[in-house]
Amino acid sequence: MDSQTRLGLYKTMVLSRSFEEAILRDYHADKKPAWDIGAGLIPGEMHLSAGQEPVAAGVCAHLTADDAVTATHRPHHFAIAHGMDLRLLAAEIFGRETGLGKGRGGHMHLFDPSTHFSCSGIIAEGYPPALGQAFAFKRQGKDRVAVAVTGEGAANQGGFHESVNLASLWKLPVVFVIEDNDWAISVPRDSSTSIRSNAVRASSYGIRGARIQDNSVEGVWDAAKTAIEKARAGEGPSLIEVHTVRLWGHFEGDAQAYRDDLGSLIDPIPAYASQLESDGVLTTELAGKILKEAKRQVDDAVEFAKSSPLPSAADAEKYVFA
Amino acid sequence: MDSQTRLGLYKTMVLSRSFEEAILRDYHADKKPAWDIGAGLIPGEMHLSAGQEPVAAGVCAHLTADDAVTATHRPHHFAIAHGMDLRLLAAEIFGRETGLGKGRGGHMHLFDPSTHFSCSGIIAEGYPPALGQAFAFKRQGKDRVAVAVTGEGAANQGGFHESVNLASLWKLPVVFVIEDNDWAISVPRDSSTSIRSNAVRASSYGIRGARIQDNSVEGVWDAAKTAIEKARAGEGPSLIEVHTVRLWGHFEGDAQAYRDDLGSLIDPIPAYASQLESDGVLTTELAGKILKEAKRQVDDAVEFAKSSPLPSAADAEKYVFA
Amino acid sequence: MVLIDTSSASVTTRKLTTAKAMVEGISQEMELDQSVFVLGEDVGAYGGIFSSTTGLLEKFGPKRVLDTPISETAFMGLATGAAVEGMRPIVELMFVDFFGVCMDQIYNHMAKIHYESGGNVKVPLVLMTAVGGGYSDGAQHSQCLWGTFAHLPGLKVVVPSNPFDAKGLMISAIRDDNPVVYMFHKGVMGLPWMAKNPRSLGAVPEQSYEVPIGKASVVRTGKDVTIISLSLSVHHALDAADELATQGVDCEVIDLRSLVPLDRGTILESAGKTGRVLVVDEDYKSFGLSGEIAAVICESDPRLLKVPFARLAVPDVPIPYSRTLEYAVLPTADRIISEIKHLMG
Amino acid sequence: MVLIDTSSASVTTRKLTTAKAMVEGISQEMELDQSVFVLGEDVGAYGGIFSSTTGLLEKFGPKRVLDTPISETAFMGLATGAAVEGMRPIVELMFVDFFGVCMDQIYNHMAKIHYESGGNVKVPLVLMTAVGGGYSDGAQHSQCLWGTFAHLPGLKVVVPSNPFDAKGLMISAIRDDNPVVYMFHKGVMGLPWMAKNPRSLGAVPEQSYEVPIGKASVVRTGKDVTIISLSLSVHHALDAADELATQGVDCEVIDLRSLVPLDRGTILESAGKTGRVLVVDEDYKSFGLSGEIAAVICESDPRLLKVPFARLAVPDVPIPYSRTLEYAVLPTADRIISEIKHLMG
Ligand SMILES: Cc1ncc(C[n+]2csc(CCOP(=O)(O)OP(=O)(O)O)c2C)c(N)n1
Ligand SMILES: Cc1ncc(C[n+]2csc(CCOP(=O)(O)OP(=O)(O)O)c2C)c(N)n1
Ligand SMILES: [Mg+2]
Ligand SMILES: [Mg+2]
Repeated sequence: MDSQTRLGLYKTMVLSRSFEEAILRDYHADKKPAWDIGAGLIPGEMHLSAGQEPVAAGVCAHLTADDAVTATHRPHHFAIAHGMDLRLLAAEIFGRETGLGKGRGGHMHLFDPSTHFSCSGIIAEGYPPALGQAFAFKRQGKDRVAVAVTGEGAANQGGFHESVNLASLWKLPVVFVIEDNDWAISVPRDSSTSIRSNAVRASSYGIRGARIQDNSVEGVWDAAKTAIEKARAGEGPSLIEVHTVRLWGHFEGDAQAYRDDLGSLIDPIPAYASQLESDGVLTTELAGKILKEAKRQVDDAVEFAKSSPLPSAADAEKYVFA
Repeated sequence: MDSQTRLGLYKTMVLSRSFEEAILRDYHADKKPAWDIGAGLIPGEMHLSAGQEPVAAGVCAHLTADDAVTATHRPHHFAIAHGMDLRLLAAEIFGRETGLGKGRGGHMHLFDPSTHFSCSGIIAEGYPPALGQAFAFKRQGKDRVAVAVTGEGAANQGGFHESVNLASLWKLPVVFVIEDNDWAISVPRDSSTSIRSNAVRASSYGIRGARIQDNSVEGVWDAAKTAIEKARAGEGPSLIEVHTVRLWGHFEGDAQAYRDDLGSLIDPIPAYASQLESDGVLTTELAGKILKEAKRQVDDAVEFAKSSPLPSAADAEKYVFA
Repeated sequence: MVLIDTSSASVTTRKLTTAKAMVEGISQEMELDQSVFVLGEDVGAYGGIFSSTTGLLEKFGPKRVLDTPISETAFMGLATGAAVEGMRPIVELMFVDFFGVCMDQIYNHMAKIHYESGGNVKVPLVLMTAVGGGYSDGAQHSQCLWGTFAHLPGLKVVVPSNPFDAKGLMISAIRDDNPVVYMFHKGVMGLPWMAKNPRSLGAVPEQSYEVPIGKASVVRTGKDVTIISLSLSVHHALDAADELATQGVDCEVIDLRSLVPLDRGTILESAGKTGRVLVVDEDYKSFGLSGEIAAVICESDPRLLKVPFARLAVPDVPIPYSRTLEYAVLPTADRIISEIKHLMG
Repeated sequence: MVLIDTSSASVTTRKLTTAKAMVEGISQEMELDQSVFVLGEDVGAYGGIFSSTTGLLEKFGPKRVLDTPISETAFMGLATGAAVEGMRPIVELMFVDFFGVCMDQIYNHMAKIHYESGGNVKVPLVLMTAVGGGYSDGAQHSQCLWGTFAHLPGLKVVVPSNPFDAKGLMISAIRDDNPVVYMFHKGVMGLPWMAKNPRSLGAVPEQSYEVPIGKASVVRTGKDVTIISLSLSVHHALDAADELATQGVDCEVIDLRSLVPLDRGTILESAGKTGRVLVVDEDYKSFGLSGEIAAVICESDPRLLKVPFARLAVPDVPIPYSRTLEYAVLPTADRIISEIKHLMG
């Protein structure tokens, strides 16, 4: 893999992390002293993806804005890696009229026509609409693809099974991605899933399955390259499961009392930085510049969000119907 | 396999077929000249199982009335093989107050507490309740098992996936049976299912899977024996797919214009009879006696049904709540 | 508001069944618009279990008329995703009774995406589905459930009762930029294998035309009592009205045609005129359509009602299999007549 | 009807949150009856996302408190099947908003089996689920949807608003031989991490007791106007009534406590007394609870209403994320006050 690509992956991950760190700060900032989930500039549930950036970066490196991505309740890393305008994203999270969904959607309901991005707060239910996007692309004679993401917990939901079967049957250009972060809220993988690797399940549908261990962004990049090329070439769907890591709890406020392996988690971003450094691709200075640029973008986006108007209460009933 | 067992399988199949032939006659008898699905002594949809008797006979031979069976919209062969009282079954189909469900349920909704039998008109949705029966049996410390049946079309429904995963995870004493009769109404298997055999799917859940070709009742018997013994022994679920045949159309009235292989279908009952005859287990005389006895039972049941009272309109709102 | 003047000389009509009228609407739109396609179970070679797609496969081929696996969640979602990308799917849920296996796709996605996107994403599709009982199909294949769909925001809900409306509402639904749930009662389709029903056959223009969504139709004017109904029950209401006319009772019959939007104006006008209202609804009685109509009237003015509001609906019991029981819970012309007599005092 | 006399000296009460009262009800029944068990997502070590099962795993162990995979269809059906075989499951659907992935098991199976079996099979279970918004959880995690459940026959539906009822209704629900949907609003649970609410903490007897299902509670008597409400909105209604009392308006407040059965008697009695009715409902407005209450009143006698019937409910819009928008659609004490003032003319 060439250095530019590797640096690109690193930059994407840093941007995503920087964004979520900013959200994390503002999310908690004004909920004290009595922590109230509904209070503050950013209210509601907040599922952050810190630790899972390699999945999004590795997959989305092969996509253009014409390709579709449907993500989960934990969508920021994919939104950012797929090129969503940070300002629109931030403004939506802050519930502003300038947000992607004019403040109607919130962080689990991001719909971006310009990058064909969407997500859903209902687990596994992002898969089926991705089939429809892929179907449309195919009918329109384009080589565009749709990427559909779920967690390993979601892979035990019926919609997973139905979607992968149908995509295989109709040879739709879909790449199914499973983020296996070992946990579904408080339930560990071996209490939810009767086998070790969801890649095995690919054989139930006659499609290719791969599992990437170690949260390796380059491993993801490789597997996604093959899968996406095959999808573009009309060879139908593939399934990629990535063993990744949930660094910050299921949602903000989750005390994670059920979990005792927190000490052993490896943050993939510094890990990748060291690897790139020891390969001579990254220097401390360059890393600093990358981080600074990421923070600049994030600050700009957050500033845009905070200075944007809230929606008007009078408009609450707008947009139910087109 | 000993002769008694083989004869037992044969008798079960003949009884089931005789019953359905009687239903078939009465179903069509009074719908002429203008065929009206809602008219006659037996109104409504009628899904008959002719051709699929080997599946029910082979599986249920290993069960007692303490074991549970949940069947599909095509339930008669399983109901009969599992020992449902023919009078109650017939009276339900004729919509009588003496029926299994006092005429409230109908042929797709048979609930028999005395044989722990149930079925559902919603495809694949019979699987989940079977898990609960198996769960109860396990908690009660009994070695009872639950058999859950679907068609090959239904195996692409989400409930299939969820149920098999959960049963495997909790090691529930369930045997999943798939009746692959090549068709789901007008849709052939290769237009619904992305792989050739659902037995492959067992590996997605870490359980044993078997596929029985040729609609062989003895093949089913063998596979079911293993599966049920393992379930009783606490070794969790198995999946058995049987390649069977739908002799009479999806439901009565189905002209089957979509299907051109009707000439090549093999009726498993005469086929098994010849096999038993050439093995010296069955004679023409014995076969005649078996058929006569089956018809006697069926006639008795149908007579019981026809002479039973219809439910009273005044009672229509009874039984919504216990 | 109907965009075709059926009395004009240039309009050619033929008698069609409701099923054929529906299919003609779909077919004409498929000819006009390449982005329209049809998917669902047995919509291809079989032509739809209730003949809602007969002939479309032969005409438009398997790329535009697709049989799906029995995977409602997957193919409902597929329809939504395709609509988001500019196609105009018509997706069939074979029986409305099966909604429970795919309702998340319908009401959490199809119905809400437009709102959640702040209006940036449109989901133009038609979800068509068979409803209703009366032929002993039991508790899982005989329901109407339009109240369930109408309660959840983001879906338009149309319910044609006759061939003319069936075609026009189908065309309107396909052209609508929103998800439209199109519920056709098996008993109004004019199927050769179900109880015959003269009102399921009627004059339908050959041309393409729209019936506007959200406009009820006063199918019979009268001054004594208002019967508000929809779908197959409109036929029963008209039969009852004919019979009552011979007894000196003059019924107005309203065919709602759509639940969402609900034509409150037509309801209020008629209630104001007659002061007596009977809702006839084949869906479950409580927490549904009949209650909504009561609210519409009495949040406007309860004094519109000269006598207590009445409703004839399935009395909160699963649809029984046995014919005696089923017809004890379904609205029938006889029961409408006795309700009206009761209202007339 | 409440089977414990809380004024009696032998009754010991403590102040508990609604969540703790619910758990206590479950726990006491689990001690009494070995066939009761709990299953759902994160009901074990986590103790329920909204603390509906906290401590049960520690007390009863993993054989009776089971974390499930995210497979609602499978585990709802499991509950039904276990109930059929004589167990008494309590199954949690984490948010009611997820009903669409498992509604078939709920309404085609759980709800209908008793009827379809002609009364031969019982399905004694409790389906408990979190409802409601007000904390910016968006369109897929903030709904009430009790109208949806109440519309479909075969399910009882209870909706406690306070700790005392929460425990008593839970015990009644567990002992009931029918499937009971137990909907608890996140805002009444008394959770430390949500907006505080004084009415979410209250005196609860230590002993086991039942609150009968189907009996509404007149939580404040008054003569000018009737507010019919349920769940969190009862708190807002009481706040509004307090404020209105200072302005000379005397409100009666009814907490329905259950939708199925619906306590028509209490509704009619109060409507007859005051002649002014406001329904406050956090579910969607149309085709739901508020309409049903209108029907109950005006099919009894529309002249009970001295002024038009009024309802304050979510105006048929998906629940918006942004706080300004969400509070524009939710019923609040302020909006109740202005509706009442309007009713008082
Ligand atoms: C159908 C459905 N059931 C339950 C939930 C509640 N829920 C939200 S996220 C989550 C865990 C998801 O786990 P996983 O799929 O592994 O994704 P992760 O959170 O680990 O990224 C659950 C149970 C939901 N949103 N949708
Ligand atoms: C969820 C659901 N979708 C669709 C149907 C309509 N339907 C009834 S039977 C059937 C075909 C079932 O095929 P298969 O599972 O192979 O069983 P078979 O009829 O061949 O025995 C369909 C589509 C249904 N009952 N339930
Ligand atoms: Mg996970
Ligand atoms: Mg089949």
